[in-house]
Amino acid sequence: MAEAPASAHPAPQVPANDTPLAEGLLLRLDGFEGPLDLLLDLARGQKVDLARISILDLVDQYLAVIEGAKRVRLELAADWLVMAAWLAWLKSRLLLPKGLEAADEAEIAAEILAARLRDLQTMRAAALWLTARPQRGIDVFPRGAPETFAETETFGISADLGSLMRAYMAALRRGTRHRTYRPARTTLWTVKDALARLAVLVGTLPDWSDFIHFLPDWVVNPLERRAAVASTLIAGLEMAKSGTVRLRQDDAFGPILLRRLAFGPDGLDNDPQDTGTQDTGAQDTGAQDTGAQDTGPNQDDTHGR
Amino acid sequence: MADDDFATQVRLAEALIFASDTPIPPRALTQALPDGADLDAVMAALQNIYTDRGVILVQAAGGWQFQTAADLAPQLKRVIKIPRRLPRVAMETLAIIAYHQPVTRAEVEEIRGATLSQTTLDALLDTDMITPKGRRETPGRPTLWGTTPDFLTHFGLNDLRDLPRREDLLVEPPTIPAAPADET
Amino acid sequence: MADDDFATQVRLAEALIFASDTPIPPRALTQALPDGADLDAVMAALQNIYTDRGVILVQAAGGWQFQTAADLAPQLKRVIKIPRRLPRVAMETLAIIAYHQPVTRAEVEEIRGATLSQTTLDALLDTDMITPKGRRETPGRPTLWGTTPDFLTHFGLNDLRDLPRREDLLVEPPTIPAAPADET
Repeated sequence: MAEAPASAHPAPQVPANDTPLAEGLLLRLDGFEGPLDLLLDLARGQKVDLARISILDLVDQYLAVIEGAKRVRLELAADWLVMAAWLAWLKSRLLLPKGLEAADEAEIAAEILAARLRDLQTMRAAALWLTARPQRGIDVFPRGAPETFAETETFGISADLGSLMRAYMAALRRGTRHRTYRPARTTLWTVKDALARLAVLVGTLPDWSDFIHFLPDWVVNPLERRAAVASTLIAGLEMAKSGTVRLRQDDAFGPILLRRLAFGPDGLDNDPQDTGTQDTGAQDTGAQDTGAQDTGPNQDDTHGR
Repeated sequence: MADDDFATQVRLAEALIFASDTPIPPRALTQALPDGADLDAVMAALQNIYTDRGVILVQAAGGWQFQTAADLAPQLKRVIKIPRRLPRVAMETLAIIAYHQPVTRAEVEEIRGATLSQTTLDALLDTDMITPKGRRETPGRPTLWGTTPDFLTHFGLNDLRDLPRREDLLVEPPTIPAAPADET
Repeated sequence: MADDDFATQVRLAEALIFASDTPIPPRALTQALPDGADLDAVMAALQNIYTDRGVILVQAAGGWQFQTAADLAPQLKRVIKIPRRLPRVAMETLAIIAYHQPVTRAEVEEIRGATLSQTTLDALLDTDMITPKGRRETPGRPTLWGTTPDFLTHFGLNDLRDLPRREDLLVEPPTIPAAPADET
């Protein structure tokens, strides 16, 4: 055991200087499971204690990696770019003098990001803890030939929800294999769908509403949701162009608000109560029962993501 | 040192016989033990440990295995009740009926991509978890099947709506023959 | 006489637990033992017998079971065919479900910052370590997931409370130890 001179800190595996790190990373973005994964990796290289990482340095490192990657490969996935855009916004706000409302907002967003990284790191550690334990059937073994004291009293059925689910999935998979290929029905919300929905809904809203509220409420998976956001936004722009609605966004990445134009392009007073829309069977949902107005613009930080 | 080695050999033999799903032949034990180990001595020591225990070490079918002491079996028999496991086919059929009800036998077969035997259907009927739910008004008037309240009770569900959502099970749900109600 | 009775009780418990490949809940043991038997004393005596043996007595998922001693793993693996370990992604997902249960798939994805693949979901369901636990009463009523008793048994935990506290997980030095070498 040679006495290590001086340095009390374990030498970090990743160089503290960010440039070589970034260059090392940019060619293997595929090795990461997504932006958060890369951020965590960068953060781990930055400081021993995740509680004290510098979000600003982290942002710079991430942007450097993405910038570098863009030079090499053009097909960088949207996730990476969205995160880059959000981080760039965060950085611009973090650089503002403290005390400004926007700067405070950014501080909060930075704290949330740091907390997410800590959570992910904690779960990684939990996974390692589990992995290190002796696992049954892998490291330790139960009785290989269990004895049943045979007299099988048929006492009910042994089946739980988990096995029912496995059976269902097995059945579906087998069934699919036997069937001829049919392309999966696309469930993405199209601009046309969004136009139709907006046209109906817009008449029911008395005032500015966050356009998020116009998304179809059945979308759950992230891809479908992204598609719905995009098509609803395009539909909103389309309708704004034709003068049916107005759009407003008070600040960058803030909520996008939408309302019906009180006076239509033809100069008539289109009172929200009586118009609905021209081409759909306009249910006359009174403005009072939509409940959407009280959830209008809010400071929810998810809008920026 | 030598004692340590011997003790370890006994422990290893014990663990191997315990974990094996078939009797372990002496040949396999010799292979598992270090070269030069005295198998007879190891097994004698192990057998000695299991004298007068609730479990005994016996040689059967050309190998070693553990067995419950014969004198205890009667007392244990009373205790154990073994719930019957549904065969895989029956489980799959039950799951399909649960998700697609009311559903005909032909539709179940199409979803599974395999024929459904009368035996399986009878076995399911025996469990009281499925029941006929009328007939579909199409040529042949096939019987429709659905689940019973017993099904819900068994799986601890309050309501059919408490079954896990299909989209939570499958990232990309395969195209399924449409739910019978909307078509045909 | 009394000693004889006690010895028989220990043998009974031993036989019952030894016979099974899953943990035996205390309730089943109490049923098997004569009325008035002191279960704690019986189990203490039994555990004492199985100290330093190739097979040891452990508590898992709230019950008792025998399993091979962990230090024999390398030798046993040479002889016993073992399944592959869960890949890292599946282990992380499992950890998240264990710590955050009941949890929706969307929440798991949010924590990991990545979507959950069908392969991972299937792999976890196949292990029997996770199961649906009802639905969350929010729009869309997403399925909630939680761990099963098999999860506890698999990792030799008696209770979910045996998982390390979150704040204790991060105090380790930042250099992550390599996953235990997998000899196969």
